[in-house]
Amino acid sequence: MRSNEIISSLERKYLSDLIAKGNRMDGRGFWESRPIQIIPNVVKKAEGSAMVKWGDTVVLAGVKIQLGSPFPDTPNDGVITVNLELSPISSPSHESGPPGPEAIEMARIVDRGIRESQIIPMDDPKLCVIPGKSVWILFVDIYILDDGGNLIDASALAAMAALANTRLNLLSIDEETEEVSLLEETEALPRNGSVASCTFAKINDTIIYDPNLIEDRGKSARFSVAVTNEGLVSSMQKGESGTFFEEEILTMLEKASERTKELHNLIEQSSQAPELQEMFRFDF
Amino acid sequence: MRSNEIISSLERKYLSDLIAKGNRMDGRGFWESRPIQIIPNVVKKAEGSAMVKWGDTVVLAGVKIQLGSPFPDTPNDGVITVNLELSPISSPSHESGPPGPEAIEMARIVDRGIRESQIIPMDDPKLCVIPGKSVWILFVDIYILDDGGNLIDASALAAMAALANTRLNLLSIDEETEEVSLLEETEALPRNGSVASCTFAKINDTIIYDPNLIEDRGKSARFSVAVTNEGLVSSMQKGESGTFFEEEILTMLEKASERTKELHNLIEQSSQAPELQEMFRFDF
Amino acid sequence: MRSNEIISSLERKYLSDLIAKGNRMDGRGFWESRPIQIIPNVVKKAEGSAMVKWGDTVVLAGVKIQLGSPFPDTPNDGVITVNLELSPISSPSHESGPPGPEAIEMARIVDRGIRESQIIPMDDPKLCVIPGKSVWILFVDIYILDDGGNLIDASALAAMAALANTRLNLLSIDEETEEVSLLEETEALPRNGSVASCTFAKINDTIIYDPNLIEDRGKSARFSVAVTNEGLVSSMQKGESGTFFEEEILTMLEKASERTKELHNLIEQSSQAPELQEMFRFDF
Amino acid sequence: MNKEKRSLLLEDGRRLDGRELHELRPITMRTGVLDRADGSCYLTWGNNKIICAIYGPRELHPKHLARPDKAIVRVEYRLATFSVDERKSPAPRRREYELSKILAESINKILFLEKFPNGTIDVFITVLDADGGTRCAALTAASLGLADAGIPMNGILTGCAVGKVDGKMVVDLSDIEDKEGEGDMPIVMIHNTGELTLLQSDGKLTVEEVKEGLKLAETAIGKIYQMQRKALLAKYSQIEDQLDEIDDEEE
Amino acid sequence: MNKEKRSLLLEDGRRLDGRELHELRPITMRTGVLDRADGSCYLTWGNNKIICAIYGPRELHPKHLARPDKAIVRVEYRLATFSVDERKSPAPRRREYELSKILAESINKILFLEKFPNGTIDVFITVLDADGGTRCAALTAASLGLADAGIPMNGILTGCAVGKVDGKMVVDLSDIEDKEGEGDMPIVMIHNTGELTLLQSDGKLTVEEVKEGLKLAETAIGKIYQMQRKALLAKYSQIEDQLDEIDDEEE
Amino acid sequence: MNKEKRSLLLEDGRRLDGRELHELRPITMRTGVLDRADGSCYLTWGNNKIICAIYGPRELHPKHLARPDKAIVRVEYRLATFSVDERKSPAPRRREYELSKILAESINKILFLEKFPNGTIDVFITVLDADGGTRCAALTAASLGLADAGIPMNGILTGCAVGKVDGKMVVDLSDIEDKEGEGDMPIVMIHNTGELTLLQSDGKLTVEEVKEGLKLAETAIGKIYQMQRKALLAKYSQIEDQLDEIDDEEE
Repeated sequence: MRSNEIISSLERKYLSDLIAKGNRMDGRGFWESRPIQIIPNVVKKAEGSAMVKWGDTVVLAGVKIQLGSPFPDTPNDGVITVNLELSPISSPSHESGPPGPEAIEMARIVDRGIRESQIIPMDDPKLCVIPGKSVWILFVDIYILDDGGNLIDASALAAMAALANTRLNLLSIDEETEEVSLLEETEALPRNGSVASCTFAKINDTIIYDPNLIEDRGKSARFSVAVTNEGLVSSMQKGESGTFFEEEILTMLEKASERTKELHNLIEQSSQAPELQEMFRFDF
Repeated sequence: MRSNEIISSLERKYLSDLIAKGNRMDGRGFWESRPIQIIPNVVKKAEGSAMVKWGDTVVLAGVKIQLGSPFPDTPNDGVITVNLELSPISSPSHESGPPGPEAIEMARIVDRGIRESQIIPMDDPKLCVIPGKSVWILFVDIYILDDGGNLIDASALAAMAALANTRLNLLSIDEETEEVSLLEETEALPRNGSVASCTFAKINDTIIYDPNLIEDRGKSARFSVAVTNEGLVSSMQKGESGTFFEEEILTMLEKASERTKELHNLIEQSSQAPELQEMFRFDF
Repeated sequence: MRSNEIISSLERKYLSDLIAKGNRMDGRGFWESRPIQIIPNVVKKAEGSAMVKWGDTVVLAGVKIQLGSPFPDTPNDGVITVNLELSPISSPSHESGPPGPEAIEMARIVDRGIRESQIIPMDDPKLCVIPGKSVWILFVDIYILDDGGNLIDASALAAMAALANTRLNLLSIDEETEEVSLLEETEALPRNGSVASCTFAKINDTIIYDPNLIEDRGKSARFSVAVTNEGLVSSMQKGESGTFFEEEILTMLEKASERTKELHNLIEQSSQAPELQEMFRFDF
Repeated sequence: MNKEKRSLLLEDGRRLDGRELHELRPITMRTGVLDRADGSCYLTWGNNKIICAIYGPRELHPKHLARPDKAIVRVEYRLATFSVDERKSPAPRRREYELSKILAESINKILFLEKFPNGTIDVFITVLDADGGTRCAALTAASLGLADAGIPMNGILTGCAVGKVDGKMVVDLSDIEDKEGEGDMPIVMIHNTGELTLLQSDGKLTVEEVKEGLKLAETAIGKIYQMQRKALLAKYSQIEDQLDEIDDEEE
Repeated sequence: MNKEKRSLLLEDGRRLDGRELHELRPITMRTGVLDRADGSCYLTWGNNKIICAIYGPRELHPKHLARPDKAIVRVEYRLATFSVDERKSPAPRRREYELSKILAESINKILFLEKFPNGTIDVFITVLDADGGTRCAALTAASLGLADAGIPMNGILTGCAVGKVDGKMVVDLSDIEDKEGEGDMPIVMIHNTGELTLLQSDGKLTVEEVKEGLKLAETAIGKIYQMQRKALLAKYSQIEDQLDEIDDEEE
Repeated sequence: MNKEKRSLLLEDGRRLDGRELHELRPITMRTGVLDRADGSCYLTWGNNKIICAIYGPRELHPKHLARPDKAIVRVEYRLATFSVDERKSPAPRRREYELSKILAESINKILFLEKFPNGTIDVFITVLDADGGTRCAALTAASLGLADAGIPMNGILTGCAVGKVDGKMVVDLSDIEDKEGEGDMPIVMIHNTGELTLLQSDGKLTVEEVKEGLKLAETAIGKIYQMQRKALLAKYSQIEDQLDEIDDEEE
């Protein structure tokens, strides 16, 4: 179904004409988002998790933690790594196998948004078990389950929401042998605020926020920006072969600063739910 | 030579007609085995080995042992791992490269038969060198050299016979530095009895034991069961797209209980040969 | 551009006729080399490096050093490993991806020439940091940048010249904790002389030294020999489907003994340049 | 599947999670949950959460793998990295390759593959949260997904593991019973005909215990089969309910 | 891009390498340096050393990847194993895959791909010595390589990173400023039109800082663009000079 | 091939396994040992045990690798995981890729490949137990396997390693002599013409020692060639003997 990836010329014309008239297929305004639902804490085996439905897009993020060696140049810091699977479950266009450039790019955009924002303070003493030897390693794994467009923002939101309900096991350390054992009791992962991503698409000369699947396919350029709850830009990424002018970038930054306030609220609300959620009640 | 894998329709008809008349191509009864020859202890560089000729099928299994880390949840237990190479040497249908699903399934069937039977007691103190740090790792590697059908039973037998003549080096451990050195002297790998596999094939509605190559290709369903010398079932595996009824399973279990007694005898006989065998005298 | 790899029949005839008349395309005598230029110490991030231009062939070798575990059977020796990338930058015939058989063979020829000559004494105490635990690992990585023929000799020369300007960091070791820290100060990698490679090609029944690209493609057999500055043969490798007679081998050994004297001089000259070179001044 | 570290049965004979020996865990099934797939099913079974997407019948690429006489079935069974105790690497392990193979063999049995020459039917199964018995749950879910995709079938696969815990044969092993019990027997049947399409076992069992296990599985599978029927029948009314809910929310 | 370990600005406000805040490092560019490639460029930028080879337009193999309406662009951005502090494994890392993708997207923009149906234009870039800002330098070099290969282009890509160091926005980050500074913004533009083809950022920046960075980049890119023009114009005279040198040597 | 840890020659000048300096180890060869392969050979040489299977000439897949003017030769040389001191990973190592390449080049020389356009001749060699000199033994065995497959040949490959042990040039190095000796020279020739198809060396040798090694190898190869001839002639009588044996057993 490789042809699926490419928008048909009919679809493209329809989309162009609509946009030219100031309309979107689903009736939204150019800066308007689709409805978003976050269900935190859905995977029992994960230390943190969240499912996000963003329009038709469905994304599940899970966090596993385990003890491991720190990087030599940051011997007292925890480690975070973000991986994204563009699962064939999510679309006939996605093939199985190791992540391709598209999935790698998305994982790295989400990763940088989180890492550079320092929302999860990797140098927090809670993440360091034995300096230089043993620290907490955070694996954030994102599964795209249904591809309805704008995967970057949905993935970033799922990852952030999963981290927001991640819990670390308390530990007991034998001082002499340095043997570490996990206790049953847990505490929340240290966290300083939140970060959220806003993605824009350029179709002809028009810029729209939160592209749906057809818009995603018909776009010539993409711009994603991650903004912290303090309003700082922690990562930007322009994609595709189309281009932006400087003033367009500045407009998108302004729109993103505004929009992310709502997303930060959604994240904080979702982090207030410590009990395991019934994912079944989730409206796929 | 990919077409080789698929039985021709002429072959299939011939096979069907024969079986319908109560006959097999090689004159055997439905529950009768082909002749079996085990040559133990054939590879000088291996810590244990055995070559098995089972009808036209030839299989070589070797055991290498080395010191390594235990699994975190079983810090005092040795480790066993079974690998199977469906070498292109054995058939024009087998391609080189990493093991495919067929070889992986066979390796895992042999592995489970041994592991679940606890024939090799992985918690034996002889397999634990320094608790939590260093244990014996057993690598059982099976090479299919000539594919004459019923590879599972021949592989299981070769693996079991190789383990039955495997020897561990005695060790000297420096108590202070925990440095381990291998001595020249060896002792037998701990072993509590033996386990053997019986594989049945369904052709049309008839079940036969020990399929030869043509029967293997013409079968609609396969059932393998590993039975210990105490008569316990340590693993079962149904394969292929055909099905079995419950009463058929029970019949096969009964036949296997009987048949494996002879196989256990063969294993014990072969384990009485401590000297390195001349594999050349082996009748390929 | 796969067809590029194979010499056209026209080219082959032209080459054959020329050689039959005692001539080479570039006017050289049969035993004559193309001009050679070595620029040592060109990569700031590498601990040692050299760029070699050999006729039209351009090769860059870099040495990285890092601390690592010794091999169990040589607990006090450093480790050296040679890798070669037949980069697609160097020729339309070379594809990207992991090294294929051709690149692997060349890497191993260069590796053996160095390793077997013991020019870099891996058992030198300077390479052993903590016996049995920590030694210097030398990674010699060779990038072919422009393929103008005779890659083996150019690669061997670049690797040798890179090793000749490699510097090790001095270390301070905490005796109690065995913690190792790198000091700013460096010293030269221990080295006893040098080794150089001579490659010959057989075209029809004629043997020539230092084949250029067309000669490389038109050859039926190849012979490479590495000779130390003491005149000892440290590795030989015959390649391709053509054959040599014993007397031909002896002639080539004699020519190589003579020729390598000049190459050893070049290596020693290039090792007298401790300052970082401007690779830009290098004439590509 | 080795040493008993602790008792897996309570003093009253019940199991650690309070179930009777032959009692199933709660199971829910929903089809048509994914927009992009041709068919889908989301199934929860105890704490197992399984999503399954079906594509096809569609043309098979690369073409040299296609069979001129029939469609092939490709199954990819995967564990999500976070679905298990220790984080699993994203690269498939040998267990996942083996299970993909035997699940495909079971699915082959119930499809009219000769109707779709040169084609493929692709079944992608991901275990999002694992709690024992995932291969039986996977085929139970895949059957519903295939039906949701409108692919003609000659039967429905229904699975349930049985096993041995503290010397007793029990139905539907939980994760802990699977790991610390004495034996595990995953079974998948076509309930209407009594044919076994999948049968495996681990651990040491007597022939009598295998026999008892087969009987227990048959009964349990009968119950699960009824749930599958209900899920398929409920599909249309579910859609109506959802539309109603949306209306409610919008008010 | 995290904790400031040391001051990256000297007391006189200059940078560790003595540069002013908005000063570029020395840059050199040479085209046509490789014999076998259709086009090539060797570029040094501070201690960065980058080699770039172009092949094409040529037929694409395997054919099933070819597009009947236009050529595709394939870019391979690689770091040599010895170009970085810790030896890099020869296998490409995720960063290299990501950069190859976004570099290809930028290059796509400036080529007339519909002129070469079923074809491919292959751009191989290897960073031989890395010193910060390699992706901007890579596209700056690739543009010259494409011109050297005679491939028709509708613009030239010119790149430069800006970033935040000790609270100040600076131009053309060095390796140490990139690693220990507070923010990094690689930017690539088509200078003549002002279009941005590549824009990324790392680190925490205010919207105002991003704005300032874009302005600084625009000016710096203008200067680098002039160097590119000069390198292209110089090409023919360079060839003549080389011929003269060879004559001199031979005398 | 480095430091001498112990003397490899006994006081009487013999080698550790009692051989004279120029004495071969015992060698046995049998063809036609495999049912499914088109040709095969099982060879033992000291403690080396090597099995070799030949397929072809057969059609080459995938077709784009085929040559319209001749067949290609594919050789896969592998060490069984348990054939060496430390268990080898099943994935081929660089040494195995190199040897596969140079063994194929030798085999190319003796076949009439232009007789089989678009075809392939596949040679699979597995060392089941390794004891030094495996590449020479491999080509010696492969020649017999090719003959067993009935593939037309213009010569027979015969190999033997020579080397330097305690300062003396010796014939047919054992595993320990290979590892602890001062030099190793694997040589393969077409005995009838004196052509060298394979020649390598390791360790430090004078030109005179190489010369002496070549002479020693020539003599040894002459002896091994006679064994190969005998094995090929014996093939038919062997088959008859086997039939007789079977009759005996059945009595």
